[in-house]
Amino acid sequence: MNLLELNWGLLAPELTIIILAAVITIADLVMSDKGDRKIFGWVSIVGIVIAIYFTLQQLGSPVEYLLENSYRVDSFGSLFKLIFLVGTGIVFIMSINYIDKEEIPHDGEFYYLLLTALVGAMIMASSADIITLYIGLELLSFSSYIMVGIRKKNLKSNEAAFKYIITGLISSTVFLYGVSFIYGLTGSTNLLVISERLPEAFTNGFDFYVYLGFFMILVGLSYKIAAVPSYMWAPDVYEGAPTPVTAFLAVISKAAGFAIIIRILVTIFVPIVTEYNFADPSQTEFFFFEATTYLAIIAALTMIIGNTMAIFQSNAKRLLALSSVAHAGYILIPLASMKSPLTMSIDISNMIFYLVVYLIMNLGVFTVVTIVNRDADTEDITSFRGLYHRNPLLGVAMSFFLISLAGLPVSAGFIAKFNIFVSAITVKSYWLAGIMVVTSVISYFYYFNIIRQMYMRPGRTEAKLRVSNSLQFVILLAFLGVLLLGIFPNTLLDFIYQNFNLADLFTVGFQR
Amino acid sequence: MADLLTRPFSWLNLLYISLAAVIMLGIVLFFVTYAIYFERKVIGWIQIRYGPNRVGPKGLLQTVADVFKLLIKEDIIPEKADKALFRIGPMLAYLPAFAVIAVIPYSEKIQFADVNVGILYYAALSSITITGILLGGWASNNKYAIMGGMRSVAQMISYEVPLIMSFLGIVIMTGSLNLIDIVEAQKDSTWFIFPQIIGFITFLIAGNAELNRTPFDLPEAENELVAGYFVEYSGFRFAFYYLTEYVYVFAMASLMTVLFLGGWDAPFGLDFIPGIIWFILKFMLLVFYLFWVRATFPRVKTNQLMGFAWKVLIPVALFNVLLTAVLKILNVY
Amino acid sequence: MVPLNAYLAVGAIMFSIGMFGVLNKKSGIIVLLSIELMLNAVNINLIAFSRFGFYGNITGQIFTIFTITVAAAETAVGLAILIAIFRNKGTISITDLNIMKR
Amino acid sequence: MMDSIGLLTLITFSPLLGVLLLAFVPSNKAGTIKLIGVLVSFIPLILSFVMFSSFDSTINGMQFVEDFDWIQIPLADNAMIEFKYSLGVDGLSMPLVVLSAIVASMSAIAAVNMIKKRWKEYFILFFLMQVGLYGVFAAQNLFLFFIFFEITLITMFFLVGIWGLDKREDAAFTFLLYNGLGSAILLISFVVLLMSAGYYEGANGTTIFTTDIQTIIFNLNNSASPYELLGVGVSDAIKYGVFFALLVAFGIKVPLFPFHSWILKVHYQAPPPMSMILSGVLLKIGAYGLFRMNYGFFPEITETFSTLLIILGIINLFYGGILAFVQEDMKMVVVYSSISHVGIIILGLGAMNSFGFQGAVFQIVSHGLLASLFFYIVGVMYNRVHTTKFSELGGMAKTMPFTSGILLTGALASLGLPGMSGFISEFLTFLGLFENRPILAAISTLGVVLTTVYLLRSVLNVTYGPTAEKLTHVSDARSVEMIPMVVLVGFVILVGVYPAILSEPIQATLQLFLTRIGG
Amino acid sequence: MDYIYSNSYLSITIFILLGIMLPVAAIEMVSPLISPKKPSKEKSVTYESGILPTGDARVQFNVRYYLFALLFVVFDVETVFLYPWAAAFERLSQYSVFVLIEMTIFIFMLIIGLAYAWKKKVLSW
Repeated sequence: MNLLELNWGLLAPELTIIILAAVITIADLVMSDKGDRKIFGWVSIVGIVIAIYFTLQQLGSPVEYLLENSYRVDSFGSLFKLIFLVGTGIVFIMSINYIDKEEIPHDGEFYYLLLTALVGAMIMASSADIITLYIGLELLSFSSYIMVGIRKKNLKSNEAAFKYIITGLISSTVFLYGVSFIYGLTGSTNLLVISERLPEAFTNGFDFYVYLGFFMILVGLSYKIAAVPSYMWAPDVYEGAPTPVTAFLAVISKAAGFAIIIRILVTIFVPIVTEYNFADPSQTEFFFFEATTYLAIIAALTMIIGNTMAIFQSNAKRLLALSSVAHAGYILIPLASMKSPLTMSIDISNMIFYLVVYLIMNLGVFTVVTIVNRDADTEDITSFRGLYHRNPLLGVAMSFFLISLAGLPVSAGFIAKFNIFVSAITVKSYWLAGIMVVTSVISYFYYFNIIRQMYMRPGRTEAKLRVSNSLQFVILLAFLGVLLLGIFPNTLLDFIYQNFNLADLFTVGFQR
Repeated sequence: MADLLTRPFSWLNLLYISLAAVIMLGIVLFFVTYAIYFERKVIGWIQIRYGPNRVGPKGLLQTVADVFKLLIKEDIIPEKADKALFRIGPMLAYLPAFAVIAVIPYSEKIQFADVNVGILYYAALSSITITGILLGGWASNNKYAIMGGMRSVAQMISYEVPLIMSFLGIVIMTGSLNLIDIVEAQKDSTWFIFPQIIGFITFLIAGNAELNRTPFDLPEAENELVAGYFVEYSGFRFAFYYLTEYVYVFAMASLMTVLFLGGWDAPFGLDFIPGIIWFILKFMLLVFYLFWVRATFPRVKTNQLMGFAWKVLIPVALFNVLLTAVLKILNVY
Repeated sequence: MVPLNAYLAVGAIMFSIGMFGVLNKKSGIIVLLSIELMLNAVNINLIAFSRFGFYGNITGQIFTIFTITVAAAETAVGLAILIAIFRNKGTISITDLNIMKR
Repeated sequence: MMDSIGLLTLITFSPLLGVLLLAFVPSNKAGTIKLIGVLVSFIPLILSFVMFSSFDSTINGMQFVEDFDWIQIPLADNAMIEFKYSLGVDGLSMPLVVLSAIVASMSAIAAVNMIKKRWKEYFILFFLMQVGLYGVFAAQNLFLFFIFFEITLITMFFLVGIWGLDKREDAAFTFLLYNGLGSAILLISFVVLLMSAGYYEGANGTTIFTTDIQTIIFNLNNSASPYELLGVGVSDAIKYGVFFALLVAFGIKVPLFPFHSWILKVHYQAPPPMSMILSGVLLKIGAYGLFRMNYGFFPEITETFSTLLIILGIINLFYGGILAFVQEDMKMVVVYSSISHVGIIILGLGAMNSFGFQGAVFQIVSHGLLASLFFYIVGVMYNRVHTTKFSELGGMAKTMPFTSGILLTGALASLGLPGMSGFISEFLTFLGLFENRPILAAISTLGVVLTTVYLLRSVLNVTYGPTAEKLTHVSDARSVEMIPMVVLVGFVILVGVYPAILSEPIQATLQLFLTRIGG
Repeated sequence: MDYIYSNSYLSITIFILLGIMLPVAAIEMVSPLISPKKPSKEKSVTYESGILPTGDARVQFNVRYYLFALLFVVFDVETVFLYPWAAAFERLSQYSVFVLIEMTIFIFMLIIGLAYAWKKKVLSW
């Protein structure tokens, strides 16, 4: 293990961000207290762009292993890294103007915590070892905990942070407990080694522990994506956190959660065969493809709870929190409808596509929410009243984002949902597809309620609402993204399908 | 004694080990008794006065009398105190102080335990005492006691970090956490006080602070806090806090001897003198140093105290670690 | 030798106690402590498996060190947040954390 | 197959030109906005007439076909989903495109006087909705159909919610949720069809799944061996399931009896120009879809359940008629008459023969024209007196002779006076129905009598009798306001006098449907 | 040799038992036998230099105590990582100097943390 001979270029995206975080941390220390820290934001954006460039360079190259196989650079990880990087970049643009206000008292800290959280997410996406993965998870989590509570004089923020950390820790403990059994059965934390040894343990009468591990891992990881059973934190945390942080949690943190769920569940559990069928190999029964039924139940409950609870919310951020819970349910559907190895690749690609779309539209929504809430000094959805008259383009953009969130055409959200829907129908999970569609209809109610506020109610004031240039840029970007992906989804779809290779998740690249 | 450890388990062996432990307890108690006497004498001598000289010949029984006095004092638990915690406090403080003695090798023969993680064991156990002190202060429900408890905890945890870090240089040099190995390593090369002089000094200072002794005795500063965390304690409960401090003097001096002064290793090839004698000599030297410091230095100020640990000692200790590693790579050691 | 199941049982019991504490205790500090207990249950499992597992190896112990670190970070961040709450609100009882409506 | 953009694309997307133009007009220039709004609405109308005139009545398949690759979604290693941008019209959809264009342009003229605020947004949304309208009828791909369908849904939500009457928001939400549910069911059915029946063998042996209507029809009716790659295939359960799902989805839109409640609120609250579109065209999407899909995909099943359809039609006919009879509000009468008349469409469809189908198409067109006419006239009245209650109306003939004349003409057409479109449609429908189901036909003719009763009652209530206080000072319709009345009535009479104009183009297509049924 | 391990821990156990037994025996058994027992109201009052205590002793403490506690936790855990590294340093350093660079980065990161606390005036009392 000569680390000096390591191919550092493979770690370039991560290293860029890490160095950036370190430099900003030091610069923050050196800078006088009164110094303007916006510059950090811009520097970070530049760094993120560089990291995006590095990540794009890595796309399409074969799987590479690093650090004793604990880290792997593969298409799956790179695609997710792109999501994280782009998302965080947009959050940065959102924040730079947001934190003028006393909202975030420690702006320097905020910037580098965002970066460390990003690093955590990137590590999560790319790790092939549960220890590395866990470190990434906790790096992301702890940065988020602090960011949620960064308004330390604000009781809401405190509460949110405490609820978040408690839920997060319980969940990660449950996850670890599950992992400990998997480790006990296989003696390794390397995902690929586990995937080789676990089937053996399963067939040798330790299936109970495999099930135990599966459920605990599932339950433990569900909090990151805010799905049942660990979704309860979402409304409070989203409400209490500063809005850019909320956006980060809703988008990047959630995507990271999905990355880790896919990576672990698919890599570890798919090779387990419950019943061999030597006569007809295509009839062989797999553990995972049966266990997805439980995922389906989780997805269904998540959709139902998220969408029905969202109806009763009057706080915009709580509403979006529950909407993001609901979306977690939607995104789980492709995973839940993996019933045969044939469609797995497509299903995962669909999830990635959805996450990209979700990223774009959600960041758009949160940008608008940031602007509106700041102007109105309240987070109630009545703050949207008369928005259309005050700034028509903002109103149109927001309605379009909401329409996309609701999954109506002609928006990217529709295509994304449609893909997922097809996944479910393909495997004949009509009930799941039905729940998805019906809950989507329920969701019209609260999404269009915001639209109603914007168009059909008079505002408290008719004054024009000014939007700073950077935020305008974000909104424009998101708007175009949602529209263009809605009309020409193939640009992104093909990109994902070409660059995602399912085999990457299973390729064993070392000798033992 | 050391060969007891190599025998297979038998009840007889267990009995022998237990006996040895009891003897060790006796030795420690004896040491404490006469360390107190010795301390008072040393301080008296430095301050040009007599020290204890009434009870027994040359005042030798003074401490015994003191202990007996404490024994016959009434045991008062204040009304507002948390009774259970109040009782547990001194025991919890004392227990680790005695337990750490087990891992220290006194000579080639006199070893009670041969543990791979000796240093970690010491570090882990000794930090439990902090809990005992905090409990005592908290359970007393007295403003002085709580203030004293908080202060001493803050101080002890602050100095614990450089204290533990100061061992690291030695660990790097020997590649082992086993105290016996460390002594053996010093036999082969030099005593670690020379290459690890930074570590040694760090340890001296941090160790002194860890003991809550002058000049770092703010937690029990008589003139501010009456007696700090044990202000409400009387009788034997008080005695045990007191005992804890001196048992730690014993333990820390032993540890320093082992880590930095070569343990039972004889200097200058004077092998004919038994190792245990050398150990005791070095040990006595360090104990004397502790008393000397107490008599000489004034108490530091609070604001200096904490800052010193974090701003000076920890960076210095970390620097020492890196320096040792660099020198190790350059094969200087 | 103590069998593996005994360790697992201790782990499970600690885990359950921790879970109970998290769900039932009112004080924020105790909740944090309960989580610590759960983490230690995990540690026991990992260490036991590292000694007695099918492929017992040192990985479990390494994992444990990382878990301990996370537990420390948990304490640090959790306490910091609790302090902030205490300073703003004067209580650390989690039943009082209800300004955001359910 | 055409390589360049064709007529249908132009028709469908020409309203976007209006959006573009309006984007550069400041919102306070009402005159310019209205002018653009009206003029641009005529572009699709003119184009649709061009299409009508060059329509080849002898072909029973699709004409003006446009086919472009659009979205490809890989499904497995050698399978993919393909959505094409394919438009086309046959004898069934062509008249509906024309109808939409007529009603839409009239609605634009109506909007000039009836919309009182935020003209710019109104016309932008109106144009967007027109895209959906034409697209729905022209789409030859279920996916495309669905997208256009949803466009009408979203834009209508805004149009009703912003420009409606007092309870507009309520109405908008009702509309959204009911139709959202309908479209959700539609989506499920489409995807099920896609995955079970929409496959064909592409190049290199790839299996391509598509929502192309013709492919699905072909597979459902001809394919002997269901495709098994992904375990798909058309079982009877799927067929029946999809059939009923589509029935419910389109039934909500039509609206059929148990799903009708949304239309009461929405029609009443919607601004009159939108009511025109809603009843004139949007509801017809339901009938169109029922015909195109239920009949196209599942002829046998439809045959089996034709009695059910007829019964549903009769229920609608009577339910609407009876309730229209007891209403004390002109607008509600029109709304219920809509429900009642839709029943006739369903009856025609249920007849399962050439006459019945023709009657249904005629009724679609006829009711499309008449319903928008009624809503327009009611709107004109409301515009003047701000009420539509009988108790406050009466004697309109004196002050508004022209309007009342048109109203009476419309009513007569609606109840089936010969020489008007209503007569043709009802005549054909009942002819067809008597041929197959004489008893049910006999029952349903009673419904027509009911129509006569309530229409005359309400029209007479409004036009004759002592002039109501509120009506004494109002003036008759101005020339701009007359245009829609004249045009709509003109078309009603045109169809009535010269039915071949409609029956000729639809003949071949209907024959095709009949062949599938086996009749 | 094999017995050293178990015997060592046996011996440690005995030391711990002794560590518990001595105070228990002395405080709870011997001391009550010989010490007087004359409780009175005044005796059990909390001592505040002879003045009757007012208010609750468990007041809100200076936040610095907590901050030091938090810092301690972080740095104590740092040493948890330093120990295995230090113990394995000799062997690892034979292969690559990277083992040093690695830990330098690690320590550097912690120094940043310390500097942060310093800058935020946590370290001064």
